[in-house]
Amino acid sequence: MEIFSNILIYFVIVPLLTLGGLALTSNKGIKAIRAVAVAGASALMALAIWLVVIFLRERGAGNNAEMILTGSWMWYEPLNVKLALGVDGVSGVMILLSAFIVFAGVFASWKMNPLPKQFFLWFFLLSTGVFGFFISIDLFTMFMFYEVALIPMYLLIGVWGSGNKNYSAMKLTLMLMGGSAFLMLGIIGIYFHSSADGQFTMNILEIAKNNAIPESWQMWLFPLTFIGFGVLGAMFPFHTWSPDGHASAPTAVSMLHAGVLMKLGGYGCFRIAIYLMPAAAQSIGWIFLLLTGISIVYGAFSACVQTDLKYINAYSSVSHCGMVLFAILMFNHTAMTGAVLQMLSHGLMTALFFALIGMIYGRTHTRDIREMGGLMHIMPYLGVGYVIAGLASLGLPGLSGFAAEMTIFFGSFQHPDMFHRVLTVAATCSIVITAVYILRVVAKLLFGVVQDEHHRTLTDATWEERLSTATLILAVVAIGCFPNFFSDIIRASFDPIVAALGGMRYVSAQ
Amino acid sequence: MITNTVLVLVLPFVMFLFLGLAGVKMPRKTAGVIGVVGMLITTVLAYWVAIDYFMHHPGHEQISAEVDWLNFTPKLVARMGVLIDPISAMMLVVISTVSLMVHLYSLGYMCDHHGHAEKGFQRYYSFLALFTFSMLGLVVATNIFQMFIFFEMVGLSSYLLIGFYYSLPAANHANKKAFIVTRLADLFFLLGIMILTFSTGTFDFKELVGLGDMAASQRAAGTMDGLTFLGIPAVGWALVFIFIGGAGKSAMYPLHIWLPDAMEGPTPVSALIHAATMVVAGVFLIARMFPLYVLAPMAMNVVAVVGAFTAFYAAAVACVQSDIKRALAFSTISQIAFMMTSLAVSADGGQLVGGHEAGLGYMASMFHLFTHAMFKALLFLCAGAIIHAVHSNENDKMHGLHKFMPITSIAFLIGCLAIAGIPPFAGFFSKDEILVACYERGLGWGLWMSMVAGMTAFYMFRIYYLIFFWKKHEVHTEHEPSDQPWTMTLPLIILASISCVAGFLPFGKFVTYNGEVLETHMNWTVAGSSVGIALVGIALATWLYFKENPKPERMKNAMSGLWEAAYRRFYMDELYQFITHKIIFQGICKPIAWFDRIFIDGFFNKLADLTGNASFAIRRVQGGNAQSYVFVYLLGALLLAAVTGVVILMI
Amino acid sequence: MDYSQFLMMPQEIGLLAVFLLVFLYDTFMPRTTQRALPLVTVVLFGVYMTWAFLPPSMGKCFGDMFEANNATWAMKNILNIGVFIVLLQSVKWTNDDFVSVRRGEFYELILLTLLGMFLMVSARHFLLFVIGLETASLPLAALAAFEKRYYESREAAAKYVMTAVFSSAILLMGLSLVYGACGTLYFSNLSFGVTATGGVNWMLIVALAFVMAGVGFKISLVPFHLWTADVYQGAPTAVTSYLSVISKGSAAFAFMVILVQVFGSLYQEVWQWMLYALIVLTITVGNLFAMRQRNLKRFLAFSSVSQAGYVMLGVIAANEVGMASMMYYILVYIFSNLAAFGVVMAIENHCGKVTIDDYNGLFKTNPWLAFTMMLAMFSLGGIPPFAGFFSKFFIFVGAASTGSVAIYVLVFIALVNTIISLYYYLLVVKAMFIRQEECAIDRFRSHWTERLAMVICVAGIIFVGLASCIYTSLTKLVEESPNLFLMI
Amino acid sequence: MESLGNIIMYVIIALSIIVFSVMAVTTKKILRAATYLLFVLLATAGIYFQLDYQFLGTTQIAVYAGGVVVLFVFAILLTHKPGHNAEPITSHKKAQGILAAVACVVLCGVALFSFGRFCFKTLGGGTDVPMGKLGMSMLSTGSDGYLLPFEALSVLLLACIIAGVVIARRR
Amino acid sequence: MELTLLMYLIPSLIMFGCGIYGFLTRKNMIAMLISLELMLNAVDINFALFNRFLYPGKLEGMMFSLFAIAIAAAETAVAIAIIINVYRIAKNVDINQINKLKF
Repeated sequence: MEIFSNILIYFVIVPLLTLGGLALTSNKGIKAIRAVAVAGASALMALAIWLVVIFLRERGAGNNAEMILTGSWMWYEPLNVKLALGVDGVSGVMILLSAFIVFAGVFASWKMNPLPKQFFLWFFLLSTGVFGFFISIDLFTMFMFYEVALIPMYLLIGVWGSGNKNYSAMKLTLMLMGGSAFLMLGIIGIYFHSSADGQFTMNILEIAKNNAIPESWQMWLFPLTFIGFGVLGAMFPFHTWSPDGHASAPTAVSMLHAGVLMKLGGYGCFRIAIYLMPAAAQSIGWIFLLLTGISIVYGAFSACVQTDLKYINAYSSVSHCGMVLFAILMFNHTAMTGAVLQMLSHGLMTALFFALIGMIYGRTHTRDIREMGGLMHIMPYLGVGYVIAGLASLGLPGLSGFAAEMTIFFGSFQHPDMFHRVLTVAATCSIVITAVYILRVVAKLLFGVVQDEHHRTLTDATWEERLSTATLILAVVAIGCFPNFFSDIIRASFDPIVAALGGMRYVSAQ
Repeated sequence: MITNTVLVLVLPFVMFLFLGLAGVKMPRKTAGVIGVVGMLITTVLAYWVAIDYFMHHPGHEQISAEVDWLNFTPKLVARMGVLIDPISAMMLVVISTVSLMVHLYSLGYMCDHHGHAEKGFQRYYSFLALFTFSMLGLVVATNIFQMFIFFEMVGLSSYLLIGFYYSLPAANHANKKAFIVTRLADLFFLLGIMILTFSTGTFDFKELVGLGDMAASQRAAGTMDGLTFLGIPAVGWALVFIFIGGAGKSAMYPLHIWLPDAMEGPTPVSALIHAATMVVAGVFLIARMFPLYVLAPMAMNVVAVVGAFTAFYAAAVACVQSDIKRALAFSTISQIAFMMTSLAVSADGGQLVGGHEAGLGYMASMFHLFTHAMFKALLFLCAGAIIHAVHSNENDKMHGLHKFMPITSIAFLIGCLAIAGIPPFAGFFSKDEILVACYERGLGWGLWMSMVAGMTAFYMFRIYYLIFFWKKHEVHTEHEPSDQPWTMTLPLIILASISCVAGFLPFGKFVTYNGEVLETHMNWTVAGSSVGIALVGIALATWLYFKENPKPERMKNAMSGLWEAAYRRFYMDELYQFITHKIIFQGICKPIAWFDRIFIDGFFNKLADLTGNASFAIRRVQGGNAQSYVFVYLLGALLLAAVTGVVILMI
Repeated sequence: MDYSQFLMMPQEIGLLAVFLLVFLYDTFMPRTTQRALPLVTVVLFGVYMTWAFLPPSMGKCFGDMFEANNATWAMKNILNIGVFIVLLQSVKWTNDDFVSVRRGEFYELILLTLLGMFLMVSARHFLLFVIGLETASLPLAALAAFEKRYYESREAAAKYVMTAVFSSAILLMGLSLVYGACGTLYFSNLSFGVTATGGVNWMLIVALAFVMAGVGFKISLVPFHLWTADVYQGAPTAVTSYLSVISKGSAAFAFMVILVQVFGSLYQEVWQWMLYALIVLTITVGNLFAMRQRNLKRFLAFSSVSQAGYVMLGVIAANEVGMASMMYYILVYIFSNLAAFGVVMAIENHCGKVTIDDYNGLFKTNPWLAFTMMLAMFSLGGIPPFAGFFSKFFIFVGAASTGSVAIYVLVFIALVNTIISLYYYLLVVKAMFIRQEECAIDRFRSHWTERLAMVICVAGIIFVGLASCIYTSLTKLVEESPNLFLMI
Repeated sequence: MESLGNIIMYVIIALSIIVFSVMAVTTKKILRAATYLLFVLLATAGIYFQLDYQFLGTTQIAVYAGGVVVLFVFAILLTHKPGHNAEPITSHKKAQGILAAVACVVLCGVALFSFGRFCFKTLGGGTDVPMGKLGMSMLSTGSDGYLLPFEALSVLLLACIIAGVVIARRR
Repeated sequence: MELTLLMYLIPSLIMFGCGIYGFLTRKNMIAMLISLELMLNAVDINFALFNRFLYPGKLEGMMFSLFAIAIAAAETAVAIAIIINVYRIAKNVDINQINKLKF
């Protein structure tokens, strides 16, 4: 089968095989379950790294195609729906990110109880959706995988979550599905205008090449798709699923959700909304720019007064993801590259946050910062991890957040329009507010005096928790220290999009 | 030489990683010793670099090497590199010296009375190494972006070190405050860079300020011609913002509030970070950008006014502080303001002032930076020794320590004399040149700064007397205070000696704005008057504080309002408290969070409720009666026909 | 007299043969062998179903009264599959002591009503259509009353029959107006006849509304749906599942044929707007009612009301894509809904519990049932990778293929409604998986026929979507069918 | 010009249809309603005869009047004690009924009367439908042949018989 | 005077209206069925009328009436059987009493 010679398909096959493997394990055999899960996650990680290597080699060999490793297999002939695969730099790094987080997530849910098997089943179904989304370049399959990734959230939160989980799970699912309702309409609209000669297609590259969507339609389709993805990207005012959802979700799910799933939103926004509807993006993009700008500041301010660790992080995610969408709407290489860097950074950093919060919560059984304090004494490993995550979040050099935010700010400020620059300045202010809420938590949670004497007996991280967090910390530091490696991979991928928006190719100085 | 410089950077970083990761596994003292040795090697390398540079590279050429770190646009590339030019070489020396002293000193200081190292000793040395790395990285930055990066890094290390005793609420509070205030300043720094690079399209100092090539800065400023925002030229915005960034780190009014609180950190840390090195980062930044500032008179004036005011303000506050470290902190603020002012007064209206001595202020500022680092570090280390001996920061717990701690006392006195500007100590030379530069700009500037110099002498000697004399020391603790172990006294002696002789360095030969040798001439009028003012200040202090007497109390009562205001730092902290808590927290954050829950979240919940209510409301249609079903059926069919018919046929 | 024309309708004849065999077996075999009747029926029907997949015969017979083409062939096969599953599911129930006396009649009636539906599907003359419709609905009243132990069953039957006869009276009135206006009842002539009336007029609008009401009754479009919930709840579950998928599916197909072939020529704009209103009402009202239901059968009734609205999206498109999507939707709907009913039936047969609250914690005691139910709910809710997602997507694409902005708005309304529908489908999932209470249903092993039926349904839910050949071949079949969209 | 007998006949038929229809749905006694229904059905048969559809009229009398009404009477006797009167209808329901009926009649009326001038068509010459033709078309398979509906109807009736059996059985 | 289609349609329509009125108002289900017969009968008349007056060439309308009569009979039979079925357990045939299943 020719399809199996494409490495990309394995990103779907491997999780599915893992699903199969998990299905074969018995409910009681926790060791077997873990083994299968770790094997699956490691295989994905290896694949992702291999993919990046292949990508670099191809690019190094002068392959300047928009997407590499492309392949297309007819699926639904009547609608010309294909299983079309391909990656560019952006999807490549997103796949890498997902692999990292899945890997860390498996270890973070090592002691998952009850029903570990079912948990991992859903978990890997979610991963299937995520990977499938990133490897697809066909609207239909993309959308399909997108929804595949959404629905396991309901059960993952509902069954394994905590707190007001029923409400949160339902709210999250319904709001995200609401977003995908917009999206589906947008996709159908795009499909029926994908070509001037009636040969409709779902392939993104072909649609972009045909560039046949009339501007009057773009004006409708752009908001539809942008909001559709924006809901998942926690864009103001569609973000309210995020705090409740994250607060109730179990550790690994929060990780995967904030770490990867929310990135689907940002990714979709530029890959579909902006790339395919450039004219509308330019004429009405400012509305969304305003909304995302509000997201950034609003999320940060809201995070300042929360007392639940997960709520703080959820609002912080609103702010950071707002920055992703904000940068995407700036339509130049730098800002968009920054957006992807920010996705990477936020993904890893938030996953780290949620992992640590989960671990702390697992020990103290509270997430209320008012009931905790001085944990640095008691669990130094987790404490240090938390501080690193916090510093990454507030954009400290050497950690991923800084590189991402700087790229965004400098890129956005290059915009020739004063309105955009003023908004950029406003968005930049968030770095201070971020510092405020991060330090507030760190000071309250880790430093200071121990609030609850029972906490003194708690233990520090176990090996699997260390492994899980160390993976993420390593990644955060790697991006923070060598951002150019990543931004070089990413940047060229924006050539077609920027060109569609009427911009120039990025020609490196060298 | 570049290799050496890189080594100077790498070594502390390695120490940081090594001590941070592996330190937990080794005995505490071992970690300390490793740290000191590492720092010693760094210092030697740094001196080597500096000497090599000053000796073998006359004409002040720059030596730099860099790698791309992050490409923003094809032109705008953030690079990492090292740049050796006069001021960075000078800073290398300052930082490594003070850092070495502090490393050594801490071996003794960070121990309890039995000589056992405190918990977290490894962490402490690891953080010190991180700070040293960041500070060194800052000064050798080849571009403004790298500088910004290290600005953040020093902020971080400062944060970590202030909060070293993290379980103390005060330390916990102070480090947060320090970080957030400097972060706020950094925001402006960042905005400044953004504005600056928007048109110039480069981060490099070489292209922005030329590093000796004045034409480069004119070119850079030229690209921004015609760009204005709210009527103010972009270059002005950029430079004012960058100054705010520097002001945050250098604790200029009104961003100074974090520095006194930062004294919650271990005293050696205060000596290193909050007296000698990090706080002058702002000055260093302005000095780096000096050629551009010259071209933007508006920004320069802002710097000058803020500097002059801060100098006075901090001196005034320092006069009444009872906490020794706080007093020293305000003194630091005041002295840094001197440097700022000195930089700022050396140009007016886009031109350098001072004729053949143009750029004197710049040189003086750097000179003062150098000398101040030495004597202020000395003073802080002395303070540390005292605090270590009496376990308190408060004056009234000390008094009359001269007998018990003679070495410390003398070292402290040297420090005081140096800062007061009494010849032949280091401070005299640098401060004198600053005053000269001020007088060259204008008489008002000169008089104002001279007055502050007098106040400096007064408050330093006030502290000195209150600590070491005033009245006999009452022993509160089980053991008498005494001079400390050699690890602590040795640095004092070294720094004291430097403070004595540093003034004779021919600074003008090495460090000037354009790289050319600046021959300075002693301006005897100014020198004489400044020494005179200093002496007046000392005399006043002696009169009031040498022996226990009721005069200070009476004065305090006579001007209780003023005294109280000064003691409370003119209510700046309260103002900040009000702004952050009442306005930002209560006035913005809370309402936004409330709005989010009630309106945004409420909207979606309401939507769900509405659907539920609708569902409940229409349930009567399904009332169970088949006849009503039929009725609805028929009505539906009839309406379908009627409405369609009316719409299509009638309209 | 050309009786060879009967050869044009092999599926109907085959079905009649199965009916006769079952009837004979029921009537003449000794009591002792009666227990095997359900299985015999299932096997016979299975054989027939397989046989019916033989390549279709094409053409019209009986003076254009009856038409067999690819599309009707496919539609009938889809119905056959559904009926086969229903038959399998009901084996256990009909062997129940109380019901077993009358089980022969049960199967006979199911087969006869199916024959009626076939006639509806293939009818190209209103008389044949009406007879088919009545054959497909009157005996169902008897089936609804089948469970004599319960009063609800009788009430359901009474309500069904009273509303059904009224609806047929309205339908006939509408047909009389059509006849009055056009002078013929042959579909092929009607399309000329309608054009000959010269423009849109009251006569045909009223007729159209009445015909829509009459057929909408069978599909349970709002506001003609009010019988649905009561009957579904009261009728025996086997009958409910039959009503909800087979009866609805056949009527939907026939509806499309009528609208397109009879009224398509001149009235497309008119009936599309009427249908527009009906779809909006159907989907919304169905959803709103379904939200509050606690009884699963009633819940599924309202869900099927709302699903009917989605099916109509294929009709409103009035083109090949729409029809193929609609047939595909019905196929998927058969699998999904029958999976749900299979679970409901298995549990009801075991312990008689049918409310959602009874299902709390079902996953713990009966994981496979819970799993099947969950798949069914996800598929009904349109969650990928299950078939329901594909069918929803294609039906939306089908509707949007008309290109009209109004239809895009309609699709949007439908999409918004999917959120509400997802809410209540998830309620069931929540009960089974998330609720931690002690389960009211103990662990049990359902009858093998029920399990087989569920396996078929689950396989359908999973593979009908992923295997693109089904939709592709449906599209081909529809495109190759002559006369389907013969409009003037 | 229509013959007078025909007109008189029409008037009688029309009046009895209207009067008995109204009475059938308003009388309180259910058995009377069945009787009025019988009259209506007979009157309808009269119309058929007037239209020269003798076979239809005969069937109407045989099946409807003869079969269905008897069925009704049986059912009534089975479910009612003699002399039992229906309870009065609530005015709310009455209003509902009148509204629906009037709306329906008006709508159908509008539909019919607005449709060209066909309402004023008069009967053409007598076209007696010979039984032979009727029988042939009933069993013809060609165009206008009704063999298939005929067979289908037989299936329907069979189904109804089975349905009746199902319902009638005690268990 | 000519007997026009209209003159025949009027009684038929009134019959239909009466049927609807009866169906919607009568409590007794058998009475409802009687009303239903009126409606069906009206339809039959319509078919016959249209056929005779407008399209006398063919017999479609009449045939339809013929079949409709049979269908109506079948409907009535099944309906009455079910009504009696309900009567057996509820002991009345009042449509208003049959409303256990609702909402």
